[in-house]
Amino acid sequence: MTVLVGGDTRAIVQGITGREGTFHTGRMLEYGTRIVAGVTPGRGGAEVHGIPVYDSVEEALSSHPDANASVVFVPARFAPDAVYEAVDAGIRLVVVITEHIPVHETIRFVRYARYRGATVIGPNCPGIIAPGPRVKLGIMPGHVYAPGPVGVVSRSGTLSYEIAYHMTSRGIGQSVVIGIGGDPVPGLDLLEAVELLEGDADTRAIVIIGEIGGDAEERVAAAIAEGRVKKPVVAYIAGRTAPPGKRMGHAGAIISMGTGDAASKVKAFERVGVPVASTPSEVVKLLEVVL
Amino acid sequence: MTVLVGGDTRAIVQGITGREGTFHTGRMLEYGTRIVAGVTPGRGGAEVHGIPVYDSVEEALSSHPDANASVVFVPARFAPDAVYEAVDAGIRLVVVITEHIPVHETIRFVRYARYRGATVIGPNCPGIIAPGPRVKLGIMPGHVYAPGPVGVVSRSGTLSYEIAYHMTSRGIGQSVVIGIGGDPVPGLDLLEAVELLEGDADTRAIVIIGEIGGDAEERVAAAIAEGRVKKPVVAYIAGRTAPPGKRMGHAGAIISMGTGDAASKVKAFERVGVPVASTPSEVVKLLEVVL
Amino acid sequence: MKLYEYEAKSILASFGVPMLRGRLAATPEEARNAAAELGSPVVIKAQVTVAGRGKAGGIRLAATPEEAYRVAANMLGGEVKGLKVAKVLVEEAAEVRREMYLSITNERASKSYIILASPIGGVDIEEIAREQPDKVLRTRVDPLAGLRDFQVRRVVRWLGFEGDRGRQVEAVLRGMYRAFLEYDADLVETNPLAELADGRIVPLDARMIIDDNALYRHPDLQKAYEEDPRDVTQFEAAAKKVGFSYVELDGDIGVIGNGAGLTMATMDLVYAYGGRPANFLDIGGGANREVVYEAVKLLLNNQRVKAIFINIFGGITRTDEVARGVEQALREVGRPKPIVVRLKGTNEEEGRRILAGLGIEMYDFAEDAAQRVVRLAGQ
Amino acid sequence: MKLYEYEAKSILASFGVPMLRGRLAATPEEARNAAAELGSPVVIKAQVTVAGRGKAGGIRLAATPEEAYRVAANMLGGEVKGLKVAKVLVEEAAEVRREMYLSITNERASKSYIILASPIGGVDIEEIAREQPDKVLRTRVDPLAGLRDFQVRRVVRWLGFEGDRGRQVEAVLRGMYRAFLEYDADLVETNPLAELADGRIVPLDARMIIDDNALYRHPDLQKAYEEDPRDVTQFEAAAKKVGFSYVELDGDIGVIGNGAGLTMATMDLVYAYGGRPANFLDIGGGANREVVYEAVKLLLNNQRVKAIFINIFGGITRTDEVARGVEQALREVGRPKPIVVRLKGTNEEEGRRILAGLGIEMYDFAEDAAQRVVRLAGQ
Repeated sequence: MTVLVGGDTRAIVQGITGREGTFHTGRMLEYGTRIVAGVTPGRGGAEVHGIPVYDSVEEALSSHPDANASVVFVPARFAPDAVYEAVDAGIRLVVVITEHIPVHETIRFVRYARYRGATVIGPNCPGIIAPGPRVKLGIMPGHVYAPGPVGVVSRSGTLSYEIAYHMTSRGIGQSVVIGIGGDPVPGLDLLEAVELLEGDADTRAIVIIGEIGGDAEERVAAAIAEGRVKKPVVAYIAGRTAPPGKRMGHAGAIISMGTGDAASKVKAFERVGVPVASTPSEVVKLLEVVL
Repeated sequence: MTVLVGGDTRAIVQGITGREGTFHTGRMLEYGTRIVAGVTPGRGGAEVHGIPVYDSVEEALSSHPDANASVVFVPARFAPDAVYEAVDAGIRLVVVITEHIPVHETIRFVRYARYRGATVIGPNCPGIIAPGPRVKLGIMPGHVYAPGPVGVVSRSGTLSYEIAYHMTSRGIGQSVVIGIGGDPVPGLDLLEAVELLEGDADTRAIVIIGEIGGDAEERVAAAIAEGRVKKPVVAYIAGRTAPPGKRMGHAGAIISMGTGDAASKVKAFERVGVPVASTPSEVVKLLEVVL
Repeated sequence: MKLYEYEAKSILASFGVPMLRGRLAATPEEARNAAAELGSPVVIKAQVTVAGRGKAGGIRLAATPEEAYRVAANMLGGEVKGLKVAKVLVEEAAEVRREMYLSITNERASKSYIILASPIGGVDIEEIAREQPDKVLRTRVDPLAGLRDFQVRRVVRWLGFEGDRGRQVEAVLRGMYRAFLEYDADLVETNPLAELADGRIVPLDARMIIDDNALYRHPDLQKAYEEDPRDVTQFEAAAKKVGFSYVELDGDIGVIGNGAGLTMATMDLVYAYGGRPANFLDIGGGANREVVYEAVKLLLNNQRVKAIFINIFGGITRTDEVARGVEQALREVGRPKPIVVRLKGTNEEEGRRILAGLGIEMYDFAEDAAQRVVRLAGQ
Repeated sequence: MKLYEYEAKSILASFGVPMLRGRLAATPEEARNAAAELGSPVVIKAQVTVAGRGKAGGIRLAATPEEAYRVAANMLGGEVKGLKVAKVLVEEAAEVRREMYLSITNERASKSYIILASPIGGVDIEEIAREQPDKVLRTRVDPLAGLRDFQVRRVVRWLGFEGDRGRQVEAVLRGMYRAFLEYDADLVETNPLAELADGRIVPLDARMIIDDNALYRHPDLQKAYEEDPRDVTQFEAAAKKVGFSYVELDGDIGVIGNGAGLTMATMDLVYAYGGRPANFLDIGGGANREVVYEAVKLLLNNQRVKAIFINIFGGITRTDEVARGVEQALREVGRPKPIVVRLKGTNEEEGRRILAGLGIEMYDFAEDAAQRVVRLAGQ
């Protein structure tokens, strides 16, 4: 177990028979992920890439009691229910890829999961990948990652692929890469993810890929100031040229009510000694300094 | 700390200005309980037995940050809110004396408390008393108790006073006496209370005072059968002559849908080697054997 | 509070549960008109809040409106399992393909709501659970998360449905759940829940029990209960108004205690020494003299009670208040039968002083008092 | 989706929030009639979904119906802060004793609902929070436990009320909370919430923002939004329909990316190399060729855009699909302006092959591509 995932990760895929679910189940299996079952109500008995499909998580777990994680590809209207179902069945890590889930729904199922001792990554996220044990719960392109000592946490999917690609090209591998997702309220938030990496023996340095909206980066900076994060941190913030009051693609990427602009986040990091890259590829140069 | 309460218990009283709240605050103080504040909305600034009264738990705690327990005397319609308020403010032990709270309300606030890491004793209960450190959070007559090695858990208030009185008269003191209350769904249930006593270094033997209704006694017996309770246990079950289908005073004391009669409970205990007293005073005789 | 079938069905229908067509009738004429309106044959069902009506003659088929008149005339004013029949429910007679069981209740062990479902219905759930336990699905609903779609799907699958009939079962379950929550129910049960030959899914019978402590939130039901306490006796209803719990038993020794457990223990003691308790009477926590006065008066005036045993251990209850209540009752009614008292706890000395002044027998130990009262009742 | 003041007030009123009397008017005549009906003086308020209307002339007092006519005639069809005024709200003019602030929103940090309350109102909450932070009460509501009485009491006390006025504030807060939940709101705000001289507590202004992802649950609002996208430009609304996120900026280099972060980073890169992005255009995760085709076409047809930079890193998105979308757009529109592409990720070889066949400039590194597009746009 690196952070949240590891060699003992056994995953189920909720919504496995949908287009995205089927496609990415194939990619996850290719990468090496141990997927033990799929779930789609009404499709029990089918198979996807040789993985048995069940009507419910409960049935999947009764045949595969070692399952301990779930990846959710269920459409937005039904995704919250899928999370409750997974948590209720005792799954401890639920990765929600689905976009466009109403924030109120997310707030409720994230709270429920927390109260039940489960972690939600996402929604609207690329997932989590650990190149060492070759576990990928999500939709990132596996070939851009390599094992190594740097933990990456990102609010953006593609930007994290991009930066991992630059890192790998320059010989800097990743312990784990967590895409927390672009929604205003992520299950696992930036600070919680950074704290996990801080406590992870396999992680020597941390890359934070932030963007406009909210104050998650400022809260990480505050935690660093308090000495709660001691490992070297390098950051990148997207959206320096974004105008206020406009949602920039992600539901959470909006400068509103006077908070969330990139300048404030850059300043917060720089004030606590965290170097902030001005382009994605510059992250690697800054990393080479701290490693 | 014996079980749930101890020398570091600092209590607030919610509903302190009501008739029962005021009366029992006096009795608790006399017994030795450290009550640091009272709460009654709209009565902030008053004093009861020299204890300052606040409008809210939040205000009480900001002046008395060491408060870690609450005793609730608030009328049934407002008692659930008082529990949420206490839990929300960070109180870890909430003793709800109030009777006649709708079961659905109890189910919800008990779940909320559990999710927030707090324990609820009650509702409709006499509370908890630890004669050693002289902490009484509740309404039991303090003079019938004495320090000693026996933990008592009871679904009935007066019956627990009666049995404690017999014990004390015969020189057998109590580590702690927990009245879990007579409602169908108690916050802390019989089994949970027994498990706390099992884990308590100051408790050498356990007395269970059960009654008709539900299957809490059967579940304790099952736990004993599984070896989860190793200390000597003595039981008494009230209601051997109660007819089915009738609520016997307590909302929870009803034989219904084929479960909850005394014979089943007595049999369950005897099957796992727990002696069951046929009269309250016989409990003491059985205790003298096992101690 | 137990609801009549027609009350439970009316509530469930208001939450979207499909129902058989039916009419309530309080007279044979109304039953005949209902049968004519609904189209014969019809089923006539006595409205009593007790299980097992069918076997006791409380459910009858009527082929014509005239037969409906005769059946209703027979039932109305009569008794089913000891309970008066004031109303009958006249329902269309449906051809049943399959009977199932569905209920929602509070589960003590899990401290949550629980849905019980079985593809077998029409008999008590205890019987199903005993004889075919693998046919009973138990689905716990987290009280904060609420009923979720996956749980609904689980129940529907368990009952063996999909497609249109699955959606009907879903409507039944969701309606039952909403009724359960909004009416603070201890139990909402449809048994049998039937699949009809025409494809409809409807409850043939429905039961609801409302939490007495929540009745204040449902003024209509509270009013209905006050006007008609159903299976509660007049004595029990009167006692509740005064503020104590009272249950009639078939013996001859009146028992008064404070606290449910102690009162039950007192009954058990009487029984253990060869006596038979006439009642359970718990004056409750913190009872004042007025309540005690009413309680003692009730037993003094009950002809069946030959002797009274008052067993008090004071916590909230102040024993001097108890003694004063006894004093007041004796002053008013006199002392037509022996009274034995055992008093312990708060203000014990004062309580004993008052009772001693009345010349009442007092004991330190409940066992002694019990033995004595059994002897007195036998004389 | 931002609601107009009159929409927000109508929703809040339906949840029991007391309101000033008011009428919506789309013509000067309607405004005059409204003023006559309400009794003068009245306040005429331009309905635009932007803050700071007052200072921009969007809120005017009218002493008589005739003046109401003139004020409305002036406002209607005009603009306030760049937004067209199609309707005005005519409200009774009230004597205000005190202005407060009250809102409910989603808090990212605590992952819960949060109530913000301040006895100071009428200015932006950011300003209050900055200048008098100790005047702002933050009350977090557990999303599973819901709003509890003690929290309501805390807010009412914080605003300085008790008794009858306290109960009015309670009605306002409970109504706002219900509207917040039932309408899936990101924000429900009453600012100022006023205590009037006559003792009423009413919102003078009200704002609601609905979660776009939940609009499908509110068909009326969805319809209203489709008919009138408010502060969203026509271009942005059209883009949304096709399935990508589009925000207009004031530069001349068209930017297309996949994923919000990468697209923003692409804009930032263009800016870092001296260019000015004309837009943010995120084709989203897993976009198919149709979406890419529409996106490229949009920028090809936008006269202001001098050059286009497409920056794709494929995860869900298959880069061959992107290339085919580009191909389709170019086939249809031609190539009126330079296009620079940087393609990485899933099915990269196939994507590159297609674009190479079109003779499009491709780069391995986004920095190089950005430098190149800035140069091309400057030519």
